Amino acid sequence: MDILMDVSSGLFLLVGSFLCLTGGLGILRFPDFYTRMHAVGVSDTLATAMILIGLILHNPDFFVDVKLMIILLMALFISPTASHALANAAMHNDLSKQKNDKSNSETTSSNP
Amino acid sequence: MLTHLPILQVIVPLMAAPLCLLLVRPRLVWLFTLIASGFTFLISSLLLQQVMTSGTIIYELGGWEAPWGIEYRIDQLNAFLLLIISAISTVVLFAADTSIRQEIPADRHTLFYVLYLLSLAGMLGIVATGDAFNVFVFLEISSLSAYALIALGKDRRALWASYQYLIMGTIGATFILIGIGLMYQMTGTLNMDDLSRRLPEVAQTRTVFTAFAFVIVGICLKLAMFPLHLWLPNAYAYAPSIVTAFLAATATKVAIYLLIRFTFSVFDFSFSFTHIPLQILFVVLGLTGIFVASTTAIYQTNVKHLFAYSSIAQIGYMIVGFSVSTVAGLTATLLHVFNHALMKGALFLALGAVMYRIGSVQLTQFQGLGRQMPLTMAAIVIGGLSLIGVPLTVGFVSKWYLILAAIENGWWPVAVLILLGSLLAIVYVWRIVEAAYFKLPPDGRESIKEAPLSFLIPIWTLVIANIYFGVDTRLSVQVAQAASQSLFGVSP
Amino acid sequence: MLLGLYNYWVVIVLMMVGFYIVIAHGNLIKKVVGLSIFQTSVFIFYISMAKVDGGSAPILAEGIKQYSNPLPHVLILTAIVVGIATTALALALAVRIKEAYGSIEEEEIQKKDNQIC
Amino acid sequence: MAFLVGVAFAIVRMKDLLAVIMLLGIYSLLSASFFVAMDAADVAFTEAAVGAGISTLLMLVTISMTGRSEHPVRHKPLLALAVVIITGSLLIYGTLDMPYFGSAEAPIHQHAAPRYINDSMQEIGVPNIVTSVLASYRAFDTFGEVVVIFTAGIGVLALLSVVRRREYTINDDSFNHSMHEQHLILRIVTKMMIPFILLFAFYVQFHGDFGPGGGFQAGVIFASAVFLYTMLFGTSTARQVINQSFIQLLAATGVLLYGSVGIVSLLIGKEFFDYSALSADPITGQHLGILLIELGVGITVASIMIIIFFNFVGRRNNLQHKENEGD
Amino acid sequence: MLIAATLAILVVMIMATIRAVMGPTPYDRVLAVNMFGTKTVLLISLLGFVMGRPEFLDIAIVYALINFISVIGVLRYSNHFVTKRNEQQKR
Repeated sequence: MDILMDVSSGLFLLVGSFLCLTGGLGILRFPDFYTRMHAVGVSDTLATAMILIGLILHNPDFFVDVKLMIILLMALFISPTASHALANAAMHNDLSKQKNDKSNSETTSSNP
Repeated sequence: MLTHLPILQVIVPLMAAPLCLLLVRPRLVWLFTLIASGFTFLISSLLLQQVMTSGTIIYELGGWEAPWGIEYRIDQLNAFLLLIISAISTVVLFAADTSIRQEIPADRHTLFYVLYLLSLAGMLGIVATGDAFNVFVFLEISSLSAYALIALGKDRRALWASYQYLIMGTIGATFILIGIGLMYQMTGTLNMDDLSRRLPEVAQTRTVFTAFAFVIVGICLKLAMFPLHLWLPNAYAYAPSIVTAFLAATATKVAIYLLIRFTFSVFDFSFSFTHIPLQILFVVLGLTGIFVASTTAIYQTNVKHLFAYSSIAQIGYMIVGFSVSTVAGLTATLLHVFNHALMKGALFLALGAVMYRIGSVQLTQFQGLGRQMPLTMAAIVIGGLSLIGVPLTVGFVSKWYLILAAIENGWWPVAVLILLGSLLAIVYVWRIVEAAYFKLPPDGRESIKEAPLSFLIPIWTLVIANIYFGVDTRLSVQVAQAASQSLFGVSP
Repeated sequence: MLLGLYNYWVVIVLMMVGFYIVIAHGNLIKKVVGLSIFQTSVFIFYISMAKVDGGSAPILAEGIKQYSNPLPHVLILTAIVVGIATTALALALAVRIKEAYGSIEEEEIQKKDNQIC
Repeated sequence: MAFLVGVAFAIVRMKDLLAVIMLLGIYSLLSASFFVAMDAADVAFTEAAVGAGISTLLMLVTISMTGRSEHPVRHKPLLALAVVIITGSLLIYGTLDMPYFGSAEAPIHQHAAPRYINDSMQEIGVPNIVTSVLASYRAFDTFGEVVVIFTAGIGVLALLSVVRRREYTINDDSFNHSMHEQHLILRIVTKMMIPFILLFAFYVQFHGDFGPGGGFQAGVIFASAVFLYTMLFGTSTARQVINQSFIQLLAATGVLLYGSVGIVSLLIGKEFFDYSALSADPITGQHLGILLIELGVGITVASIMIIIFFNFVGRRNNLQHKENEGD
Repeated sequence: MLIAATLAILVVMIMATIRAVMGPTPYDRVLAVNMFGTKTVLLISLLGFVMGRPEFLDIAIVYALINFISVIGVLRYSNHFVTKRNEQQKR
């Protein structure tokens, strides 16, 4: 049983780390904002969940598990919400999908 | 209750501040503030008496003994400073109600008093405590409230001045924090007394040297010592008059106190002055400060600016006395701390009165005031004479001691330079006198009444104290001497 | 030698970066940012001197022999609060300055002041 | 660690203040992670809540009022560079004689600290040593800390408070309404989160004796729940829930609560902040004292943070309405 | 395993920082900061386990909260003034 727990926990952690790295690569390499957000929003949430589940399996103490569950729940709530808000804001302010070059960013960030 | 005096000293204003917020009417708040401040004054005089008769008082907060808990350690030096601060604060507060009603919008009055009390409590806390980190905490209380008080000034330049002060002050405080951290790292204690016992063991290390340098630079920033003085003139000039009077008379004194405390008590005296060419450095900086600041003061058109620069020059005198580093020199410095508080308090309060009547303190506006506000202007003249160091005023006493100390040490040139510096003071004081007494009032100004009584009483209290302590020097000299002797006694 | 002090040196570099921002930059907000970097680095400095090799967080628990030093932690808790207090006040001042001068650049403010004088 | 340096240098170079503030947030999070690695759980807690949360938020509000771009520095800041290099090399010179990082023989671990570690359980009875040092051995420092934050709150109030007029409030509402429609999902999620955050704040408040946490952290968390509410539901709605003058009163009460614990022990005849006076059994007294002062800290910090935030936001709304009228 | 995961997260954090520094638009930066925050939460939880004191998860909870709040804050305040500019353009 113990071995099973350890192995599965390790597996979860491994998958989580891998997903994390994918997300990181995504945020670094993708060409424009929306694709980047896609990379982060999808892989990140899953990776967080994976790693936290891995930790839960790793740990026998009940109280700690409860806290980890809380974090997990919060991550599941917050991460998509934040992504949604971000995308919404970006859309709302006409951040165009194609043009993402320097000049565009300059105009968006200039003062009112 | 008498054994609890050291803590009550700080706690009374500290607790009074939030209580002020609960009172509604500004007038009531003012009265309450005045009572609280008067109470601290009472406590500090009792404390001074106690210390003079029975020696250092140690008070352990929370009942934990020193290196673990925080202790208050009141010796002659602290008690003397506590007395100065609380006395000036009380006197200045008398005029506060009248003055701020004109200078500060009505909805800020309560907040003003809260900040004032906090600032007072902060300064008292710095002076009373015997714990290095506690110094930092209270330093921040007093400075934060001082920034806010200065920013309450009417002119928009007050904001900018306050911002500059904030940046400089925070850098200074952070430097002190670094210094304390380094000391703590080498000794493992934060208590000043404990530090002074444990530092000699590690005095030769480079870390302690660095710690010392950082603490000193940090304090000098707060002190507005000559090359680091840039924030001071604007801060003083644009703050509300009451704030200027209070801060000018007390804030730099607290910094001087810290300087003395760190160089003489915490670090060994011999360490401070032999390892580092501090003496020469300070003499040179002090003298340059006197000359540069006095010369700049001569060219100012705003009288508040003028006196602010003169404050920097006076700090120069204190630094010189301090760097002579004999009992006599230190006595002179302490005397000057006391006397300077008296004269600057009187002068800035008088300026507050002028501000109240005319709404400006430009030098051109002073024309003809000698006849229109005779009592106020007379106070300014006496204060000015005291700045110069004319006999029968307090300024004379401290300069006399200072010169004596310099000569005793064989520093003739320094003594001569001090005298020369006083000549410069004559020039700038004369400019005011000339404007006030020998020029006609500018056209189109209606006749101006004498300042109200709520101003005149505190101003003249301070002026009379100026003269009294100039004639009867027993009290101040005795205390200052006892304090400096005890400092050298602790660290021979 | 190198390893023993490396940590402190990095902290010092950080401090100096913060300090540099404070004194070299003219923008008021940037100065505040610099100030908080400066302060945060001092905190890191304190905390790193509290660390003991093989020590654990100073919360008593069974089976732990060596704890890190709690005192610097306490000091830094206080210092963090002081830091946020300063930051808040500085920002409030910056807002007021912007309203009064229409700018938060040091040079422009000084220029406007000189015009009046 | 080198990572931190990278971020710091990036901050020096950046001109866009928004980006600078984001990086500051990252910097703060990083240093907090570092604190965890250095065993300073309580400090990490506070740094995260304050550095990454509150101060970032305040700076954001500020730049939304003052504008975002920084002018390039025209003159070469050689003097500044020189000062920095001198100070830095002095410090490095100073480190040469320091005890090495992590060495248990360093004086700080030898002199005062062992008593805290070994005896605090008997003397105070609280497992979290940081809490016992903070709230009992060095209670006066903490009192000072509370007063500092109180001072800052009053200072901000003195600088920024505005007299609100009626018509502004109405404008504000209509403006908020349009905001709400955009953020339906956010609002619902937030509504679910807020009770949880408040609950968590209470947990942190009373769990400070046993784990990392305490009054300060709890106050900040509580305040951040209010911030969240304010940001999504508009200032005026939040003000309806929380009255400004009531909050001021609360802040003062917090400080007074803390102080009066000390005064009570003083009246009983012990030293200021000697909690053992509060009860017949010293340990119980210590517990009670710590509980009370942590409560005082929590109340003050939460209310002052709310005051500061409200005043910033209120000032901002005021400014915008003025601009709108000017258009 | 724990350590491997920690290292992976550190690497991702570096990536996120690079994006935050480069990020042409403000939204990129917000995204990066958000990601950074979630990674910090994970890092703290992992560090707690690595050091054998898993009680300190409270800190991670706070981080998650703070992260959320600051993202909302950024959006609320940066978003708003861009919107206003657009409105002005329309007029």
